[in-house]
Amino acid sequence: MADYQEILVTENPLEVEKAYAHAQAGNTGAVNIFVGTVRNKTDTRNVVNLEYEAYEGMAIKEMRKIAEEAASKWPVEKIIIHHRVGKLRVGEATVVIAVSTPHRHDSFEACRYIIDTLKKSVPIWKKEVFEDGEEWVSAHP
Amino acid sequence: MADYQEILVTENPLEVEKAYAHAQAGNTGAVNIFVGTVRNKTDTRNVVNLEYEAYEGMAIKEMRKIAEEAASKWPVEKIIIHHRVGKLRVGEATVVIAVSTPHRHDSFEACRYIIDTLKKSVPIWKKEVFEDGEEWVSAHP
Amino acid sequence: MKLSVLLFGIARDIVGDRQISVDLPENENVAGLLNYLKKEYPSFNDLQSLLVAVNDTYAKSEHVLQENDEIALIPPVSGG
Amino acid sequence: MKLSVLLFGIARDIVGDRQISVDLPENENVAGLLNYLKKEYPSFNDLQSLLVAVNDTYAKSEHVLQENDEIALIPPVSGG
Repeated sequence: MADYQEILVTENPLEVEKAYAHAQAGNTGAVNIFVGTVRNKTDTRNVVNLEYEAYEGMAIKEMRKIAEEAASKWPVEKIIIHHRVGKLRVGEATVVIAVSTPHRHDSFEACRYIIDTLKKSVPIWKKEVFEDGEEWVSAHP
Repeated sequence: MADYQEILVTENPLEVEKAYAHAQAGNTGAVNIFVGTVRNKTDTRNVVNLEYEAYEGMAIKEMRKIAEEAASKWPVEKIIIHHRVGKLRVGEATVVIAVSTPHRHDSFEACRYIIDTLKKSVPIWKKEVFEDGEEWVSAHP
Repeated sequence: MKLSVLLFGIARDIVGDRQISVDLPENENVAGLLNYLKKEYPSFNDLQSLLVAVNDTYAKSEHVLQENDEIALIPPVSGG
Repeated sequence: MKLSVLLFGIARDIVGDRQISVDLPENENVAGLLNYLKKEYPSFNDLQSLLVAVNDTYAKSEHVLQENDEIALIPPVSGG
Protein backbone atom coordinates (compact mmCIF):
# COMPACT_ATOMS: atom_id res chain seq x y z
CA MET A 1 0.00 0.00 0.00
CA ALA A 2 1.29 3.42 -0.94
CA ASP A 3 2.07 5.44 2.16
CA TYR A 4 0.09 8.50 1.10
CA GLN A 5 -3.07 6.43 1.71
CA GLU A 6 -4.65 5.23 4.90
CA ILE A 7 -7.69 3.01 4.37
CA LEU A 8 -9.58 1.52 7.29
CA VAL A 9 -12.80 -0.45 7.82
CA THR A 10 -13.68 -0.61 11.49
CA GLU A 11 -16.44 -1.35 14.00
CA ASN A 12 -15.12 1.38 16.30
CA PRO A 13 -16.50 4.92 16.31
CA LEU A 14 -14.71 7.20 13.84
CA GLU A 15 -12.77 10.22 15.03
CA VAL A 16 -12.61 13.19 12.70
CA GLU A 17 -9.60 14.68 14.51
CA LYS A 18 -7.62 11.48 13.92
CA ALA A 19 -8.35 11.48 10.18
CA TYR A 20 -7.38 15.16 10.07
CA ALA A 21 -4.14 14.56 11.97
CA HIS A 22 -3.15 11.80 9.54
CA ALA A 23 -3.96 13.98 6.54
CA GLN A 24 -1.71 16.79 7.73
CA ALA A 25 1.67 16.95 5.96
CA GLY A 26 4.43 19.52 5.55
CA ASN A 27 3.49 20.72 2.10
CA THR A 28 -0.24 20.78 2.84
CA GLY A 29 -2.08 24.07 2.66
CA ALA A 30 -5.58 22.63 2.57
CA VAL A 31 -7.43 19.65 3.99
CA ASN A 32 -10.95 18.81 2.93
CA ILE A 33 -12.84 16.37 5.11
CA PHE A 34 -16.14 14.73 4.31
CA VAL A 35 -18.12 13.05 7.07
CA GLY A 36 -21.19 10.96 6.28
CA THR A 37 -23.53 10.66 9.23
CA VAL A 38 -26.66 8.73 10.12
CA ARG A 39 -29.72 10.91 9.47
CA ASN A 40 -32.75 10.74 11.71
CA LYS A 41 -35.12 10.39 8.75
CA THR A 42 -35.32 8.86 5.27
CA ASP A 43 -38.16 10.59 3.48
CA THR A 44 -40.65 10.71 6.34
CA ARG A 45 -39.78 7.49 8.18
CA ASN A 46 -37.90 7.74 11.47
CA VAL A 47 -34.59 5.91 11.43
CA VAL A 48 -33.82 4.01 14.65
CA ASN A 49 -30.39 2.82 13.63
CA LEU A 50 -28.30 1.70 10.68
CA GLU A 51 -26.39 -1.50 10.10
CA TYR A 52 -23.40 -1.50 7.79
CA GLU A 53 -21.90 -4.66 6.40
CA ALA A 54 -18.73 -4.85 4.30
CA TYR A 55 -17.07 -7.42 2.07
CA GLU A 56 -14.00 -6.25 3.86
CA GLY A 57 -11.07 -7.46 1.77
CA MET A 58 -12.61 -6.27 -1.48
CA ALA A 59 -13.91 -3.04 0.09
CA ILE A 60 -10.38 -2.11 1.13
CA LYS A 61 -9.03 -3.03 -2.30
CA GLU A 62 -11.69 -0.89 -4.03
CA MET A 63 -11.01 2.06 -1.71
CA ARG A 64 -7.28 1.79 -2.46
CA LYS A 65 -8.08 1.93 -6.18
CA ILE A 66 -10.25 5.00 -5.69
CA ALA A 67 -7.46 6.69 -3.71
CA GLU A 68 -5.01 5.85 -6.51
CA GLU A 69 -7.35 7.31 -9.12
CA ALA A 70 -7.77 10.49 -7.06
CA ALA A 71 -3.99 10.74 -6.62
CA SER A 72 -3.54 10.46 -10.38
CA LYS A 73 -6.08 13.23 -11.06
CA TRP A 74 -5.13 15.77 -8.35
CA PRO A 75 -1.83 16.64 -6.60
CA VAL A 76 -2.76 15.07 -3.26
CA GLU A 77 -0.48 14.79 -0.25
CA LYS A 78 -2.52 12.28 1.77
CA ILE A 79 -5.81 10.43 1.43
CA ILE A 80 -7.53 9.01 4.48
CA ILE A 81 -10.66 6.85 4.17
CA HIS A 82 -12.16 5.47 7.37
CA HIS A 83 -15.42 3.52 7.01
CA ARG A 84 -17.48 2.32 9.93
CA VAL A 85 -19.33 -1.00 9.92
CA GLY A 86 -21.72 -2.66 12.36
CA LYS A 87 -24.64 -1.07 14.15
CA LEU A 88 -24.77 2.76 14.18
CA ARG A 89 -27.04 5.20 15.95
CA VAL A 90 -28.47 8.46 14.56
CA GLY A 91 -25.79 11.16 14.45
CA GLU A 92 -22.80 8.80 14.31
CA ALA A 93 -20.22 9.08 11.53
CA THR A 94 -20.40 6.35 8.88
CA VAL A 95 -17.43 7.46 6.80
CA VAL A 96 -14.66 10.03 7.18
CA ILE A 97 -12.61 11.01 4.13
CA ALA A 98 -9.76 13.48 4.46
CA VAL A 99 -7.69 14.74 1.54
CA SER A 100 -4.76 17.11 1.86
CA THR A 101 -3.37 19.09 -1.05
CA PRO A 102 -1.15 22.13 -1.51
CA HIS A 103 -4.08 24.24 -2.77
CA ARG A 104 -7.69 24.22 -1.65
CA HIS A 105 -9.74 23.58 -4.77
CA ASP A 106 -7.94 20.31 -5.37
CA SER A 107 -8.81 19.14 -1.86
CA PHE A 108 -12.53 19.76 -2.47
CA GLU A 109 -12.53 18.08 -5.86
CA ALA A 110 -10.53 15.02 -4.85
CA CYS A 111 -12.60 14.49 -1.69
CA ARG A 112 -15.86 14.75 -3.60
CA TYR A 113 -14.60 12.36 -6.25
CA ILE A 114 -13.70 9.84 -3.57
CA ILE A 115 -17.05 9.86 -1.77
CA ASP A 116 -19.02 9.83 -5.05
CA THR A 117 -17.01 6.89 -6.39
CA LEU A 118 -17.02 5.04 -3.07
CA LYS A 119 -20.82 5.12 -3.05
CA LYS A 120 -20.91 3.56 -6.51
CA SER A 121 -18.34 0.81 -6.28
CA VAL A 122 -17.24 -0.16 -2.77
CA PRO A 123 -18.94 -3.37 -1.54
CA ILE A 124 -20.51 -2.04 1.64
CA TRP A 125 -24.21 -2.36 2.37
CA LYS A 126 -26.45 -0.29 4.59
CA LYS A 127 -29.63 -1.53 6.22
CA GLU A 128 -31.96 1.11 7.62
CA VAL A 129 -33.90 0.04 10.67
CA PHE A 130 -37.12 2.05 11.03
CA GLU A 131 -39.65 2.08 13.83
CA ASP A 132 -41.86 -0.01 11.55
CA GLY A 133 -39.51 -2.31 9.62
CA GLU A 134 -36.10 -2.50 7.97
CA GLU A 135 -34.69 -2.19 4.47
CA TRP A 136 -31.43 -2.65 2.56
CA VAL A 137 -30.81 0.74 0.97
CA SER A 138 -30.98 0.95 -2.86
CA ALA A 139 -31.51 -2.81 -3.22
CA HIS A 140 -34.68 -2.49 -5.30
CA PRO A 141 -35.43 -0.24 -8.29
CA MET B 1 -26.88 35.98 15.50
CA ALA B 2 -28.83 33.14 13.93
CA ASP B 3 -28.31 29.95 15.90
CA TYR B 4 -27.40 27.84 12.86
CA GLN B 5 -24.12 29.78 12.73
CA GLU B 6 -21.09 29.71 14.96
CA ILE B 7 -18.45 32.29 14.06
CA LEU B 8 -15.25 32.63 16.05
CA VAL B 9 -11.96 34.55 15.78
CA THR B 10 -9.45 33.27 18.31
CA GLU B 11 -5.78 33.20 19.26
CA ASN B 12 -6.15 29.63 20.53
CA PRO B 13 -5.33 26.56 18.41
CA LEU B 14 -8.31 25.34 16.37
CA GLU B 15 -9.79 21.90 16.98
CA VAL B 16 -11.34 20.16 14.00
CA GLU B 17 -13.30 17.74 16.19
CA LYS B 18 -14.95 20.65 17.99
CA ALA B 19 -16.07 22.29 14.74
CA TYR B 20 -17.37 18.91 13.59
CA ALA B 21 -19.27 18.31 16.84
CA HIS B 22 -20.96 21.69 16.57
CA ALA B 23 -21.90 21.08 12.93
CA GLN B 24 -23.63 17.79 13.75
CA ALA B 25 -27.42 18.03 13.88
CA GLY B 26 -30.32 15.57 13.80
CA ASN B 27 -31.24 16.02 10.17
CA THR B 28 -27.64 16.05 8.97
CA GLY B 29 -26.47 13.36 6.59
CA ALA B 30 -23.28 15.07 5.49
CA VAL B 31 -20.67 17.37 6.95
CA ASN B 32 -18.00 18.98 4.83
CA ILE B 33 -15.04 20.47 6.65
CA PHE B 34 -12.35 22.65 5.17
CA VAL B 35 -9.13 23.25 7.09
CA GLY B 36 -6.60 25.79 5.88
CA THR B 37 -3.12 25.10 7.21
CA VAL B 38 0.25 26.82 7.23
CA ARG B 39 2.38 25.44 4.39
CA ASN B 40 6.12 25.01 4.79
CA LYS B 41 6.84 26.82 1.51
CA THR B 42 5.56 29.65 -0.65
CA ASP B 43 7.02 29.15 -4.11
CA THR B 44 10.52 28.12 -3.10
CA ARG B 45 10.96 30.17 0.08
CA ASN B 46 10.84 28.38 3.43
CA VAL B 47 8.13 29.69 5.71
CA VAL B 48 9.18 30.00 9.37
CA ASN B 49 5.81 31.12 10.68
CA LEU B 50 2.73 33.12 9.83
CA GLU B 51 1.12 36.04 11.59
CA TYR B 52 -2.59 36.67 11.21
CA GLU B 53 -4.19 39.94 12.15
CA ALA B 54 -7.94 40.63 12.07
CA TYR B 55 -10.15 43.70 12.20
CA GLU B 56 -12.14 41.56 14.53
CA GLY B 57 -15.56 43.18 14.79
CA MET B 58 -15.84 43.65 11.05
CA ALA B 59 -14.35 40.21 10.31
CA ILE B 60 -17.06 38.55 12.40
CA LYS B 61 -19.74 40.66 10.73
CA GLU B 62 -18.46 39.73 7.25
CA MET B 63 -18.28 36.03 8.16
CA ARG B 64 -21.88 36.17 9.44
CA LYS B 65 -22.93 37.69 6.11
CA ILE B 66 -21.15 34.94 4.20
CA ALA B 67 -22.84 32.29 6.34
CA GLU B 68 -26.22 33.94 5.66
CA GLU B 69 -25.54 33.97 1.92
CA ALA B 70 -24.57 30.28 2.01
CA ALA B 71 -27.70 29.45 4.02
CA SER B 72 -29.83 31.22 1.42
CA LYS B 73 -28.23 29.28 -1.46
CA TRP B 74 -28.07 25.76 0.05
CA PRO B 75 -30.22 23.89 2.60
CA VAL B 76 -27.68 24.01 5.41
CA GLU B 77 -28.23 22.77 8.94
CA LYS B 78 -25.21 24.42 10.60
CA ILE B 79 -22.29 26.59 9.56
CA ILE B 80 -19.19 26.80 11.73
CA ILE B 81 -16.36 29.22 10.91
CA HIS B 82 -13.37 29.31 13.27
CA HIS B 83 -10.49 31.57 12.26
CA ARG B 84 -7.18 31.67 14.08
CA VAL B 85 -5.20 34.89 14.57
CA GLY B 86 -1.79 35.63 16.04
CA LYS B 87 1.45 33.77 15.40
CA LEU B 88 1.15 30.31 13.78
CA ARG B 89 3.71 27.62 13.07
CA VAL B 90 3.95 25.41 9.96
CA GLY B 91 1.23 22.74 10.02
CA GLU B 92 -1.17 24.60 12.29
CA ALA B 93 -4.77 25.21 11.21
CA THR B 94 -5.55 28.79 10.21
CA VAL B 95 -9.25 28.32 9.51
CA VAL B 96 -11.78 25.54 10.05
CA ILE B 97 -15.11 25.70 8.23
CA ALA B 98 -17.74 23.02 8.80
CA VAL B 99 -21.06 22.86 6.98
CA SER B 100 -23.74 20.26 7.62
CA THR B 101 -26.54 19.53 5.16
CA PRO B 102 -29.04 16.73 4.60
CA HIS B 103 -27.28 15.67 1.36
CA ARG B 104 -23.60 15.61 0.55
CA HIS B 105 -23.20 17.73 -2.58
CA ASP B 106 -24.71 20.74 -0.84
CA SER B 107 -22.15 20.41 1.97
CA PHE B 108 -19.25 20.53 -0.52
CA GLU B 109 -20.66 23.45 -2.46
CA ALA B 110 -21.61 25.58 0.55
CA CYS B 111 -18.26 24.96 2.25
CA ARG B 112 -16.32 25.89 -0.87
CA TYR B 113 -18.41 29.00 -1.36
CA ILE B 114 -17.66 30.07 2.21
CA ILE B 115 -13.87 29.66 2.03
CA ASP B 116 -13.70 31.27 -1.44
CA THR B 117 -15.75 34.27 -0.31
CA LEU B 118 -13.97 34.55 3.03
CA LYS B 119 -10.65 34.90 1.23
CA LYS B 120 -12.03 37.77 -0.86
CA SER B 121 -13.88 39.86 1.66
CA VAL B 122 -13.08 39.17 5.31
CA PRO B 123 -10.67 41.75 6.82
CA ILE B 124 -7.94 39.40 8.00
CA TRP B 125 -4.33 39.78 6.97
CA LYS B 126 -1.54 37.24 6.78
CA LYS B 127 2.15 38.04 7.07
CA GLU B 128 4.56 35.33 5.97
CA VAL B 129 7.82 35.24 7.87
CA PHE B 130 10.58 33.61 5.81
CA GLU B 131 14.10 32.69 6.78
CA ASP B 132 15.19 35.77 4.81
CA GLY B 133 12.49 38.39 5.40
CA GLU B 134 8.75 38.89 5.79
CA GLU B 135 5.84 39.92 3.61
CA TRP B 136 2.12 40.77 3.83
CA VAL B 137 0.46 38.29 1.48
CA SER B 138 -1.21 39.70 -1.66
CA ALA B 139 -0.50 43.28 -0.64
CA HIS B 140 1.27 44.19 -3.88
CA PRO B 141 0.28 43.49 -7.50
CA MET C 1 -17.00 -27.99 -10.76
CA LYS C 2 -17.99 -26.91 -7.26
CA LEU C 3 -17.96 -23.17 -6.58
CA SER C 4 -18.39 -21.49 -3.26
CA VAL C 5 -20.20 -18.12 -3.39
CA LEU C 6 -20.12 -15.49 -0.64
CA LEU C 7 -23.32 -13.58 0.02
CA PHE C 8 -23.82 -10.10 1.45
CA GLY C 9 -26.63 -7.71 2.32
CA ILE C 10 -29.94 -8.48 0.70
CA ALA C 11 -28.41 -11.37 -1.28
CA ARG C 12 -27.68 -13.09 2.03
CA ASP C 13 -31.22 -12.42 3.23
CA ILE C 14 -32.66 -13.88 0.01
CA VAL C 15 -30.62 -17.06 0.23
CA GLY C 16 -30.72 -17.27 4.03
CA ASP C 17 -27.01 -18.07 4.34
CA ARG C 18 -23.60 -16.32 4.25
CA GLN C 19 -22.23 -18.73 1.67
CA ILE C 20 -23.57 -21.33 -0.80
CA SER C 21 -21.99 -24.04 -2.82
CA VAL C 22 -23.06 -24.45 -6.46
CA ASP C 23 -22.22 -27.18 -8.96
CA LEU C 24 -21.62 -25.87 -12.48
CA PRO C 25 -20.03 -27.21 -15.69
CA GLU C 26 -16.27 -26.69 -16.13
CA ASN C 27 -15.37 -23.33 -17.75
CA GLU C 28 -18.70 -21.77 -16.81
CA ASN C 29 -18.53 -17.98 -16.82
CA VAL C 30 -19.98 -15.21 -14.65
CA ALA C 31 -23.11 -14.89 -16.84
CA GLY C 32 -23.75 -18.63 -16.42
CA LEU C 33 -23.41 -18.42 -12.64
CA LEU C 34 -25.85 -15.49 -12.49
CA ASN C 35 -28.37 -17.29 -14.72
CA TYR C 36 -28.20 -20.33 -12.50
CA LEU C 37 -28.65 -18.31 -9.28
CA LYS C 38 -31.54 -16.23 -10.66
CA LYS C 39 -33.40 -19.44 -11.51
CA GLU C 40 -32.72 -20.97 -8.09
CA TYR C 41 -33.59 -17.75 -6.22
CA PRO C 42 -36.07 -15.73 -8.34
CA SER C 43 -35.97 -12.80 -5.87
CA PHE C 44 -32.56 -11.92 -7.34
CA ASN C 45 -34.46 -10.73 -10.43
CA ASP C 46 -36.09 -7.97 -8.36
CA LEU C 47 -32.78 -6.35 -7.41
CA GLN C 48 -31.64 -3.12 -8.99
CA SER C 49 -28.38 -4.84 -9.97
CA LEU C 50 -26.43 -7.98 -9.14
CA LEU C 51 -22.71 -8.18 -9.85
CA VAL C 52 -20.10 -10.84 -9.29
CA ALA C 53 -16.67 -10.32 -7.78
CA VAL C 54 -13.91 -12.85 -8.40
CA ASN C 55 -10.88 -12.70 -6.12
CA ASP C 56 -11.83 -9.28 -4.76
CA THR C 57 -12.37 -7.68 -8.18
CA TYR C 58 -15.53 -7.00 -10.19
CA ALA C 59 -15.73 -9.58 -13.00
CA LYS C 60 -17.31 -9.20 -16.44
CA SER C 61 -20.05 -11.53 -17.76
CA GLU C 62 -17.62 -13.45 -19.96
CA HIS C 63 -15.07 -14.02 -17.18
CA VAL C 64 -14.49 -17.79 -16.82
CA LEU C 65 -14.68 -19.17 -13.27
CA GLN C 66 -12.34 -21.64 -11.64
CA GLU C 67 -12.79 -23.92 -8.67
CA ASN C 68 -10.42 -22.08 -6.35
CA ASP C 69 -11.75 -18.61 -7.07
CA GLU C 70 -13.14 -16.52 -4.22
CA ILE C 71 -16.52 -15.64 -5.66
CA ALA C 72 -18.95 -13.12 -4.14
CA LEU C 73 -22.37 -11.83 -5.14
CA ILE C 74 -22.55 -8.03 -4.98
CA PRO C 75 -26.08 -6.64 -4.67
CA PRO C 76 -26.51 -2.83 -5.02
CA VAL C 77 -23.92 -1.18 -2.77
CA SER C 78 -24.87 1.59 -0.35
CA GLY C 79 -21.76 2.52 1.61
CA GLY C 80 -20.64 5.99 2.54
CA MET D 1 -13.98 67.60 10.71
CA LYS D 2 -11.59 65.28 12.52
CA LEU D 3 -11.70 61.63 11.54
CA SER D 4 -9.95 58.77 13.24
CA VAL D 5 -8.80 55.99 10.89
CA LEU D 6 -7.87 52.44 12.00
CA LEU D 7 -4.95 50.80 10.21
CA PHE D 8 -4.24 47.10 9.64
CA GLY D 9 -1.64 44.89 8.00
CA ILE D 10 0.59 46.62 5.50
CA ALA D 11 -1.37 49.89 5.89
CA ARG D 12 -0.27 49.99 9.51
CA ASP D 13 3.33 49.27 8.50
CA ILE D 14 3.24 52.08 5.91
CA VAL D 15 1.92 54.65 8.37
CA GLY D 16 3.79 53.27 11.37
CA ASP D 17 0.79 53.47 13.69
CA ARG D 18 -2.46 51.56 14.49
CA GLN D 19 -4.57 54.66 14.12
CA ILE D 20 -4.28 58.15 12.65
CA SER D 21 -6.31 61.29 12.94
CA VAL D 22 -7.02 63.28 9.75
CA ASP D 23 -8.64 66.68 9.32
CA LEU D 24 -10.96 66.90 6.31
CA PRO D 25 -13.71 69.27 5.10
CA GLU D 26 -17.28 68.59 6.31
CA ASN D 27 -19.19 66.10 4.10
CA GLU D 28 -15.99 64.66 2.63
CA ASN D 29 -16.58 61.22 1.15
CA VAL D 30 -14.58 57.96 1.00
CA ALA D 31 -12.91 58.92 -2.30
CA GLY D 32 -11.76 62.20 -0.75
CA LEU D 33 -10.29 60.41 2.27
CA LEU D 34 -8.41 57.96 0.05
CA ASN D 35 -7.05 60.80 -2.12
CA TYR D 36 -5.81 62.60 0.95
CA LEU D 37 -4.13 59.49 2.40
CA LYS D 38 -2.49 58.49 -0.89
CA LYS D 39 -0.91 61.95 -1.10
CA GLU D 40 0.28 61.85 2.53
CA TYR D 41 1.57 58.24 2.22
CA PRO D 42 2.53 57.60 -1.43
CA SER D 43 3.25 53.90 -0.66
CA PHE D 44 -0.52 53.35 -0.57
CA ASN D 45 -0.44 53.77 -4.36
CA ASP D 46 1.66 50.60 -4.65
CA LEU D 47 -0.97 48.37 -3.04
CA GLN D 48 -3.08 45.98 -5.06
CA SER D 49 -6.19 47.57 -3.57
CA LEU D 50 -7.16 49.88 -0.72
CA LEU D 51 -10.73 49.94 0.56
CA VAL D 52 -12.45 51.82 3.33
CA ALA D 53 -14.81 50.36 5.89
CA VAL D 54 -17.24 52.60 7.76
CA ASN D 55 -18.84 51.20 10.90
CA ASP D 56 -17.76 47.62 10.09
CA THR D 57 -19.05 47.66 6.51
CA TYR D 58 -17.30 48.24 3.18
CA ALA D 59 -18.14 51.75 1.97
CA LYS D 60 -18.43 53.01 -1.62
CA SER D 61 -16.39 55.96 -2.98
CA GLU D 62 -19.33 58.34 -2.74
CA HIS D 63 -20.20 57.42 0.84
CA VAL D 64 -20.15 60.62 2.97
CA LEU D 65 -18.15 60.40 6.20
CA GLN D 66 -19.17 61.73 9.60
CA GLU D 67 -17.12 62.61 12.63
CA ASN D 68 -18.32 59.72 14.81
CA ASP D 69 -17.87 57.00 12.19
CA GLU D 70 -15.53 54.10 12.90
CA ILE D 71 -13.36 54.27 9.82
CA ALA D 72 -10.80 51.62 8.81
CA LEU D 73 -8.41 51.25 5.91
CA ILE D 74 -8.60 47.77 4.37
CA PRO D 75 -5.51 46.77 2.37
CA PRO D 76 -5.73 43.53 0.31
CA VAL D 77 -7.13 40.83 2.62
CA SER D 78 -5.46 37.41 2.90
CA GLY D 79 -7.37 35.41 5.50
CA GLY D 80 -8.29 31.75 5.29
